[in-house]
Amino acid sequence: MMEGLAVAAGKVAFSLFVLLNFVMLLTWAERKQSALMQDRIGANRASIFGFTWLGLFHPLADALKMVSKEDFVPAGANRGLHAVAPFVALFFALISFAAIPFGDQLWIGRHPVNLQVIDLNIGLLYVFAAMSMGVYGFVLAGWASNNNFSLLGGLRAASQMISYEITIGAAVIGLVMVFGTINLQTIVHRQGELLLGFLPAWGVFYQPLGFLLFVTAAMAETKRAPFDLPEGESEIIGYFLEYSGIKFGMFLMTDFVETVVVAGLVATLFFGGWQFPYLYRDGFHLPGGGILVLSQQVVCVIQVLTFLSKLAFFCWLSLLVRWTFPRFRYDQLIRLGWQMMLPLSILNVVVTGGVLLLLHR
Amino acid sequence: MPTLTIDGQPITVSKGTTVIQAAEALGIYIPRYCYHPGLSIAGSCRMCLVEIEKAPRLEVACYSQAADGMVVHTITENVRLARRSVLEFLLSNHPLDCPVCDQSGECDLQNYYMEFGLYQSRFLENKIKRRKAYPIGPHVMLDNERCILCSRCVRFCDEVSKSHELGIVNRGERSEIALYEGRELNNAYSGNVIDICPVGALTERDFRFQCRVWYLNRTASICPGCARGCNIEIHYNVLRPYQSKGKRILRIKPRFNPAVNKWWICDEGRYGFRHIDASNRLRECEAQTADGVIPLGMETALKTAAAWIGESIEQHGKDSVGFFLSPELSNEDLYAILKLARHLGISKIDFRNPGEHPGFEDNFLIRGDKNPNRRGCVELGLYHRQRENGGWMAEEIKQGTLRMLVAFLQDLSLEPEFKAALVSLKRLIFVGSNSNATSEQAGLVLPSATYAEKNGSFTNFQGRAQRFERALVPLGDSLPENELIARIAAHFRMPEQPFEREQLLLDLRAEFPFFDQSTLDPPDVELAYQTTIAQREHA
Amino acid sequence: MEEIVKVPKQAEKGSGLTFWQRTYVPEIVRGLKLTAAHFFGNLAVHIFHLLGLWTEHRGAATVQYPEEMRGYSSRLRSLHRLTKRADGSPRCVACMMCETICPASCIYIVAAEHPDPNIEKYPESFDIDLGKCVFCGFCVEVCPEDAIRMDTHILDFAAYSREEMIWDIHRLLNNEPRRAEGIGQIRKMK
Amino acid sequence: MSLETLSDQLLAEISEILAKHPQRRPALLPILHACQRRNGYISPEIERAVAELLGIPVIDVREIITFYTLLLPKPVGKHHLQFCTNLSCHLQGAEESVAAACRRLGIEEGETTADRRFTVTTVECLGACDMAPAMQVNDDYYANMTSDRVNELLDKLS
Repeated sequence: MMEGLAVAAGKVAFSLFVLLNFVMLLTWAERKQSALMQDRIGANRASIFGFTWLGLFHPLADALKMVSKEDFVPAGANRGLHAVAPFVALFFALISFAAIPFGDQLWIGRHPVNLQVIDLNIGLLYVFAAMSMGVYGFVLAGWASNNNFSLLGGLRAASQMISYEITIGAAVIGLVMVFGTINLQTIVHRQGELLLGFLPAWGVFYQPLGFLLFVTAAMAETKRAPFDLPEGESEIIGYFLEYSGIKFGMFLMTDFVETVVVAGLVATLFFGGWQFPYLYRDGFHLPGGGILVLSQQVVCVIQVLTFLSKLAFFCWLSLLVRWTFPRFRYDQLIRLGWQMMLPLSILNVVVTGGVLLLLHR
Repeated sequence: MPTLTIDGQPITVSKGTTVIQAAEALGIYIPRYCYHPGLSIAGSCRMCLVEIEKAPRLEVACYSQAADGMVVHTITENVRLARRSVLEFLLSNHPLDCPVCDQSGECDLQNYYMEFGLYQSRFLENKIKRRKAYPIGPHVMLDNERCILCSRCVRFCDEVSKSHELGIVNRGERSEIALYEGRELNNAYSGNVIDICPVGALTERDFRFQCRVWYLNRTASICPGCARGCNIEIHYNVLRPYQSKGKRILRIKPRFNPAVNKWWICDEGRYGFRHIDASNRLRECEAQTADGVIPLGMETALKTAAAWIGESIEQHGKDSVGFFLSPELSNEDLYAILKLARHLGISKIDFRNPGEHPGFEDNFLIRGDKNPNRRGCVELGLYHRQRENGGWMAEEIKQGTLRMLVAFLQDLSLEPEFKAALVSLKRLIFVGSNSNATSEQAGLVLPSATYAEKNGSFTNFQGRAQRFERALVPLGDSLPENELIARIAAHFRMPEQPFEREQLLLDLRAEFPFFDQSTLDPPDVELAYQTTIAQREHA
Repeated sequence: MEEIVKVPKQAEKGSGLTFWQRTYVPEIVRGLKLTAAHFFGNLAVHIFHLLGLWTEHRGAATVQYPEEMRGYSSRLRSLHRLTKRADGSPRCVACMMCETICPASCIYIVAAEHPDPNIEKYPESFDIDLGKCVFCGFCVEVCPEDAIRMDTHILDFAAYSREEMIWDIHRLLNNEPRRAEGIGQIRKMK
Repeated sequence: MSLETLSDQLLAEISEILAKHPQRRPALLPILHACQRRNGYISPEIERAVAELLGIPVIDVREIITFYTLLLPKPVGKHHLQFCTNLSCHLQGAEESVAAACRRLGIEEGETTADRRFTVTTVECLGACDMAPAMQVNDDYYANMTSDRVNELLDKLS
């Protein structure tokens, strides 16, 4: 019992450590990456004893600043909900990461440890459910601020969530039909096989259209450019208009956490999660026939690093998209959701079903 | 009666009128330096050249007499060319130090050069250096380099002040304005040469570098210095207080009035504005208590004053209160006091009589009576010659029948009999602008506004009631006397309306027909000579 | 000869787009390719810089102010200075032209008598409230003595209070011009 | 500053002049000439006495004296050397003769020698352009003055 608890605590700690560090690094990466893309240098001023370390102290400085800034609540605001809203948003963003596996089983002595915080057989549903709960935080924030602009921002957030949640679900149905499960760990296991003898059996090869739809919709879900209509901090201003200090920081964190979660989800569903091509539990089995035997622990470490690398790559991609494309207009956003992506995702389900029917016959 | 045509407009003038005067009558302004309507004609500057048909060359308008059938063109190409050349000569030795010259802004060299000048100088030779910026009298500074030798100042000293201090010495390009050694320009009207100097050669020592003239605001007023009531313009600067070290009024200029002072004013009047921004100005109400002098709010002070008067009348009768007025008060102030006195039934009103000790007097402008409104007091029936100098009041104070006195402006302790009597006076209220020995003795002091800070009128010795306008906001808490009286009167249930300025004037004229006949015109009918030029230039 | 110029009247929706462009996907990829190319290119340059290589090539357009500064145009209107005579006294004769022309009313001059009658007038105090100044340069244009200039190239004169933004005659007289070599050239400040 | 400054002969001469003039002011110039003849120059005392005598402001007398260069407000030497430096004389080298005279006498232009014998001044046109450069010593004209001739003249005079 105690062992089980310790193991669970360890997994939670590891997963939170990874998640929060990614968030912190993302705030840095967002600045530095956008700078590089735009021929700039980016934040490089924060220093400790004269060391700037490529601006890596900026997240620290930001945290300090946000904690020490005045926590302002506007007059007439609902103080309770105003305070609760950022916690709601951040909490659900954080827990949605729990169902994503970051490795295969690790054997400690004779005990197998599943490298996943919670091994649910409805893992995918859990992630979707947790992520869509987050929108309550945004709507609450908008409403509790007693500011019409905040409220409009909150409403935009709600309608955007509704529009894209359906596409996310529908885009993944095809994948679920292919793999026949919604247990994320099982989905990753299934992707460890080979297609045609050399191609990793990753979801993206089964469901290219589903992948595109999912990535697009998931980005909309993270509310980042070009889908940042609920926030639009510089012009159209959003639900967190009346927030300052660390509460504002929590909303900001929520964005980045969701970015990481979505990156993890994309990696898990379409790019084999922690699977390294040709790496099996006992080592590498190259398609030509070569075998490299590795100990189970080493394999595990490679798997975790693989997962983290994929995570990092999709985060990077998310930033790249965010700094490349301009924001949608609101009617464009809604039209894209309902008139393009939803029909396409349903088409994807129908076609997948037809193909599967043909293959099984 | 010759009839001539100037710039196409016909005009008939009396014989002996010059062309420049005829043009002036038509509203046509001809530039000039040496010509001044108040002085003899010199014809030395050649600036007023005009074209007269059938004349072989351009003529000076100031010296040419109007003749029948004369056709004059004041502005033709030839005239422009001539004026440009005249200006070029006048400026050949001018230092062009406008940046440091106090005249700039009201300088005719600048004004005419802007209109007719040759903008690109052709002058390559060295300019003649002369003595710059030295005082030639208590009020006047001379700069020989800037002088254009129009000789206005020389003629002024010869013809108006008749003191003959100035002359033009040497010859040709070395000529310059000078005094005889050991003399100085210290006649009683010396300041006028500053006004009539068309350039920056003669400038005011007192005004020197205090303020640029274009920062000054101007308000028409009446000089309170003597019974002449010279028309003046107050030049003040309130927007840039740092420049004049807190002084608001920077200079007084005479205002043209042919019936009173013409273009001139005496130096005493010109510099008689110091008390307005002096350090002994009373800024707030004060009360004498056992703990010494304490400041009071205006409302409290007026309430106290009314209560004192009321108590005294109630306890000791109407004859226990007296008003001691000053001939420096305006007609409106006096009339307001009169109204209050009538309402309260107070009959003991008197003045100090400086007529007994007449000051310096001459047969030009300066009057021996140094009070601006004695005639007004007489016409209002307040001034009784048989009661000499208010001495009877001192007597009554000593006897104890007069228990309370409201004194306006005057320092009572200057009179020996009052000085002794004041000690036995029970209550003394002093209303005035500056502190003096009486204000220090008074139980209650109400600060009043000076003539520059209120509207009103003075009646001069000729019997002309002349209006003056408010230039400045009263200093501190001070208020015009008629307003103080109106607010005291309100405590005696007198309505405010009869004390309002226009109503006060209407009542005054209705009650005293004298003021109906005299000239209570608004003061800005005619402006000072210098101002006229400036305004025409900018029109 | 009439030249025929095609004037686009109005952007029409979806006009002239091919099918693939209308699906967005290839265009999105093209956009990502462009930004990614910049990203990797600059990343490589910065890595070279860290290794001390290829330093003459700047990896970014950014000027690292205040360690680096660009040379400004000589016509730039920057912080004022009062010029001096040979003996170190101000050239200003307190003629008040600048105070008069100043549209922001930020110049305050008090004139006084100079012992030398050839100078006559000098500024006893000359304050410029830089918090009010709009840097129009009229004061420089209007000065008859070339006593005030705005050529110091000093732009960093911020202060923590309004009082400190008012520069008096001593500060204005001792403003040493700070000049860079060429317009737009970046140089390191030490 | 009184009439006592004027000698009796001078006063007699002045009253003679005044007799010829119905108005007093026009008599000023002849009176000043008379004073200068008697006194060699017009001192401030004489200036004031004349003003008082005629009843006109003293500054008016000063104006006249400074206007006419022939009226001398300062004493001059026994021989008043007046060099014309106007156009014709200047072109013929008048400056050289002035310089020669000054060098010889050891004074500057406009000064008088210590022994009060010579004064050198430059004047405007003497109306003797035909004999330029010309000069005048007291009331006598001298023509074609070169530096040598100036020296000769000074030898003769001293």
